[in-house]
Amino acid sequence: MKRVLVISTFFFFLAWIGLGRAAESIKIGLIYPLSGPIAYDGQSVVNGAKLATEEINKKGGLLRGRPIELVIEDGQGLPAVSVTAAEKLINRDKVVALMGCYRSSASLAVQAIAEKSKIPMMSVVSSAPKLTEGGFKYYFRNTPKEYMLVDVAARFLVTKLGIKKVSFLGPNDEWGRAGLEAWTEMMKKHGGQVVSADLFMTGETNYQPYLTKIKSINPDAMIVQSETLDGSMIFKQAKEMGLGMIKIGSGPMASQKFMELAKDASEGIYSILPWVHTYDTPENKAFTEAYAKRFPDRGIPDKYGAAGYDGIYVFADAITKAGKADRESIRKGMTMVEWKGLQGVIKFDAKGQSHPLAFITQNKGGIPIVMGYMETRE
Amino acid sequence: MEAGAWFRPCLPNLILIRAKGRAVFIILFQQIVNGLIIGGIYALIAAGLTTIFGLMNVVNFAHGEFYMLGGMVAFLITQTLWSNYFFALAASITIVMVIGFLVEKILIKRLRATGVDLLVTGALVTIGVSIFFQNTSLLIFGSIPKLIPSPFSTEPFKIGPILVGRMYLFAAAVTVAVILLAHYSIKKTKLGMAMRATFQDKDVASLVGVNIDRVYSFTFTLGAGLAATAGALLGPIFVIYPNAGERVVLKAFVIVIMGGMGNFLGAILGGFLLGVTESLTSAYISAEYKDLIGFVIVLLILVFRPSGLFGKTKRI
Amino acid sequence: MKDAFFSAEALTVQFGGLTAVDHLSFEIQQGEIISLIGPNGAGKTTAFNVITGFIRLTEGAIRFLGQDLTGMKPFQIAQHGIVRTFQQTRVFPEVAVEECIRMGAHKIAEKGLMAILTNSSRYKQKEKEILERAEQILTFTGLKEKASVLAKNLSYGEQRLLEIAVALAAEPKLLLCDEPVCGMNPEESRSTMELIRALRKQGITILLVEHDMNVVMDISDRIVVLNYGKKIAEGSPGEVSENKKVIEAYLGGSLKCSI
Amino acid sequence: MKVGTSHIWYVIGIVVLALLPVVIRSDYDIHIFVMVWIFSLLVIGFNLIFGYIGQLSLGHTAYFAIGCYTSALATLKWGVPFWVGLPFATVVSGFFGFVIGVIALRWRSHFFVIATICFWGIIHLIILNWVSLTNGPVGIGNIPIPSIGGMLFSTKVHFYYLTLIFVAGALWFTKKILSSPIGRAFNAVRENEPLAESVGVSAYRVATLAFVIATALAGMAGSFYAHYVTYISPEIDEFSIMISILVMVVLGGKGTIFGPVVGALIFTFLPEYLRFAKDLRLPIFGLILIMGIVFLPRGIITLPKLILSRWVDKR
Repeated sequence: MKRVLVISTFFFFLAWIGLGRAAESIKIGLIYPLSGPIAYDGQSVVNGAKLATEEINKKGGLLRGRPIELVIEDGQGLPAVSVTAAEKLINRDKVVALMGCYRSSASLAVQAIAEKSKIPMMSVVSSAPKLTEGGFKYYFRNTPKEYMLVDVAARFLVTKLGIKKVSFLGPNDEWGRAGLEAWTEMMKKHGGQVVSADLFMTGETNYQPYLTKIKSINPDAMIVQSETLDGSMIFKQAKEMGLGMIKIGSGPMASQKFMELAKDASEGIYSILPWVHTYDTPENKAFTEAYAKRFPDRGIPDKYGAAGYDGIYVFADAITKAGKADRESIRKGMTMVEWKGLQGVIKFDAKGQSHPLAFITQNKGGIPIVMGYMETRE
Repeated sequence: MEAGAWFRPCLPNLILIRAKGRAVFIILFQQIVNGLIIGGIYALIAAGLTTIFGLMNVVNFAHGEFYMLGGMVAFLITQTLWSNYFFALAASITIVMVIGFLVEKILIKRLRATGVDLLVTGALVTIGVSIFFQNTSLLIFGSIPKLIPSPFSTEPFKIGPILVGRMYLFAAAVTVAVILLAHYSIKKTKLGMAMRATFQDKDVASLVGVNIDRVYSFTFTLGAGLAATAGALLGPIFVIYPNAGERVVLKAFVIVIMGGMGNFLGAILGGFLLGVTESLTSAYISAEYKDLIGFVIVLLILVFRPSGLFGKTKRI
Repeated sequence: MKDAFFSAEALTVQFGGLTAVDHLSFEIQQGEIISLIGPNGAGKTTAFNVITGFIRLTEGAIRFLGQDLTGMKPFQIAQHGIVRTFQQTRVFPEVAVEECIRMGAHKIAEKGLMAILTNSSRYKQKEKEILERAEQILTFTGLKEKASVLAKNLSYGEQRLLEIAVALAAEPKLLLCDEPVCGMNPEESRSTMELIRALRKQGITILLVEHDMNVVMDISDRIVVLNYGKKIAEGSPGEVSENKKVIEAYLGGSLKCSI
Repeated sequence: MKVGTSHIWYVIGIVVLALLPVVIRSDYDIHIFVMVWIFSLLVIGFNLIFGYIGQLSLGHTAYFAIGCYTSALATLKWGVPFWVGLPFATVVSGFFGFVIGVIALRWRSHFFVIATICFWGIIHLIILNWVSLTNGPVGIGNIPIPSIGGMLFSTKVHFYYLTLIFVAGALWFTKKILSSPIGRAFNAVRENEPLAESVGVSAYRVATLAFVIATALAGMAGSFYAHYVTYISPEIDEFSIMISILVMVVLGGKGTIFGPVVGALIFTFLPEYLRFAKDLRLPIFGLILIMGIVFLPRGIITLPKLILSRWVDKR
């Protein structure tokens, strides 16, 4: 019995040394909704980030061999939960950078904590304008503000498709209200007009009252801002109710999951989004294949996957430029980032806002075809 | 802080009505039909709850999860065993009824034995069950929303200018049939009488030889089955995901109170009433305040007709 | 006739079509023991519930010590000094006997938030008073050794005694006892009657509802007889026992009370 | 005198808790403790209604939200300091509690439960949709941090002591009330309402008083939360927070003074320390809740007595 004891302590000792010698990993904290109605899209962002991390670590990591380690927490997209998750990542896991929160309200809450704890934080999904107008030094965002995207879309609708009157349907949360404000302002700017607007509760199932109203108004086009889940139901019910007008959706309407859920109701729908897999550049093609291989149940990546992927590479670029992996140097590195990612060249302005590309696509036979793209401007 | 903030959303809709004349009536009628359809589904979920909450006095927070499991299990069956929707519908209802039976046997029965106040402890245990079911199904089924392949074509069924999805009609038909069946079984059959006796006074009922444990487990299972039916019927219409139940629970409680505790017909009419009111409010007032209507109606009913719109006023 | 201690004037209670109490009027003088008797379902308990405000009067008025208590809520009537016990015994189940009695003394306790928080002398004084009062009632009702027992663990007889003790703690001027000896063996009912006589000596006026005829005849100064909600007779025990209408009413109804 | 011994325990408890931040270094655990104190205020109030009056109010988070928004708006829009925002939020929540309590307390048991849910729904929707007042779903940011004469309560340790003092105050207040005739009236109403009425206790007034105290404490908790997290949004009113309150009171020990605070301590730390279980975290939490209710109906606070009595029986 004694001999066994001696051998096991020996192995234990060996393992302990082994651990110590490997280069100390660079910990990046992720806070995304992994439960609740938007868990599906939250998981896509995390998948993109995992794929990027594995690729970087396979190529030997950063700063002479230090691997990136992702510490992932479920923020549920709720401010209270995301704040507690952030506290854990900052104080217990001692991460050097934060990426997160998906919903703008959660990002707004964690932004204040990150600033107080002097840790660099980047959002790749939250699009509420307020996030980069608060003068936060430690906050960066690699996704366009709502109205930057809508500006491109509105110009396309009015000039290319000659649309004047539009109806808006979106969720009753900060993303939906920011979208409504953006569309109202941008349509006016380009000579169009938003004739009716309805805000539904997220996760709702019955959209018929809103669609009936839109059908009665019969605008030139119908704008629907929603996640994959709500969007599939809205457009399915719109088809069932025979709404013929031009339909414009938000990013998720170009995702493969949306095509599966909405089936023939997804035909002809335009989308406005910061990234789409049919934008043929070598990086995109490589990413799409790698993502589909790594996550077979998910298949073709959507804009959330690309956002997570680009986010990690932006952090990697910042760390390499800064030469060190502590919080303060990464913050300095972020201001020097210039990275040709999936969403075009990523560079942060003084307020931490980047200007990725904006694509307009139309679904034809279940494939989102790129109709045009432009760099987003303030 | 202008006081008008409350009413500004209503103005554009009201102006709209005056302008359009005849077309308005078609739209109004379409909105009412929309309300009736969704009201039918609310009714089925509430009917299940009215047995558990209304008769057994258990505040069943896990009711939404029985609804969700009904949909999920039906989806699983169509994907694996046999893709005929109707078989999946029947199979998933039975499976969820078994789950309901086990929940009652393992938890509710033991609680009842300890004689603790069932109203409150029942609420807590069912909250535990709801958290457990929600997150376990998140683990098993993943967060990917599921869509049960609909046995009918998506072409809407036309009644004059009004459009109604075929799957809706089937769901509405099954809803009415199931509720009438449940109502008949409670009013006419021996087991139904035993149920009503037990919930009037369980001590006296056991005195006259009613096996109240069997009655309790049958009631709970029936309630779970009704909720599962709603879930399985809605699978092809609305997408099913692990948290689908959460949104449904509060609505079901509102309807049970509106219809009168333990009153089946009340649950049906309450469901239709809430469906139509919500559909009209979101069409003509504003979508944001749609849910407010449900809460306000319940408060009014509690004040003026505590036994529910359709219940008999109980003697003090 | 000087203003009566307590007077019920034409009390009427209707449930839908049924008239449970029909223009019942009677008076009670200070220090009397009055019994309210009648066959089952004659409206005795309904009259009780109306006097103590648990059921609303359809018509009529209640006057006590010159004040009109008609339509008042139960707790207001209790604060005026009319305290009752219940037909089905009511106690505070999860509470010790001694604590129950202190709960009964809510009326005389110091309820001012400020006084309690600042531990004012008046508050401490009143609390001491209530403790002493509770001790007295414990010895008076013979529940002394059961002081720390939970009310739910008491025997049926002891619970009836506790009910009277709690009512006593509320400093009643008029005590309404709803079938105090119902379900008791002769020995227990005799001691309860002794207790009620002792209460009268302490100046408490008592209105009884009781079925046990020899108890009623033995203890009551005056008796009011009800039948189908109407008063059919009133007077001393002697007069009432010979009254033809009373005998006739009783031949029809059973004498036993329902536990 | 019995009261003496519990006083000593009370003082020991405060001293231990006062020294705690010196012992535990990690900011994260202190953050959790601050949340524990904020939840304690919520839970002590809720326990008054649920544990002592015996009525289940499922809309308690609405008053927490009212406290948050009142304090945030007062300090931001009127520029008043935190020390005015806190009492103001407490009073406003208490007032809402009074208005709603007067209506909801006309009913008992499950009708009261549903009425409180309805008022919660109405308040939640108003906060979500009255954009001009509450900024709607976007929420309100950079809420000022409390300060005394220039000294900012910026670190977590400051907030730890600030909230600890108020929790101790709330416990003292409820202990005083519950050992007074008012407390006895609460118990009387819970144990047997008709009997309580028959000895002069107005169940309606007593329950309303308990409701007002509970909602005021919830408002106070809301004010602390707003100024601690410096950002609030309609999501603070989620039903999941109501479920946590319910779990803390029941499994902590309803109807006792310290039970709910013990429940708050355990059930704020538990989900955090269950994070290692990653995906299994919430299913396990659900199971713990079920087990707790079935095997410990009287709550964890009664565990020592339970073990002691069982141990005594064995001997």
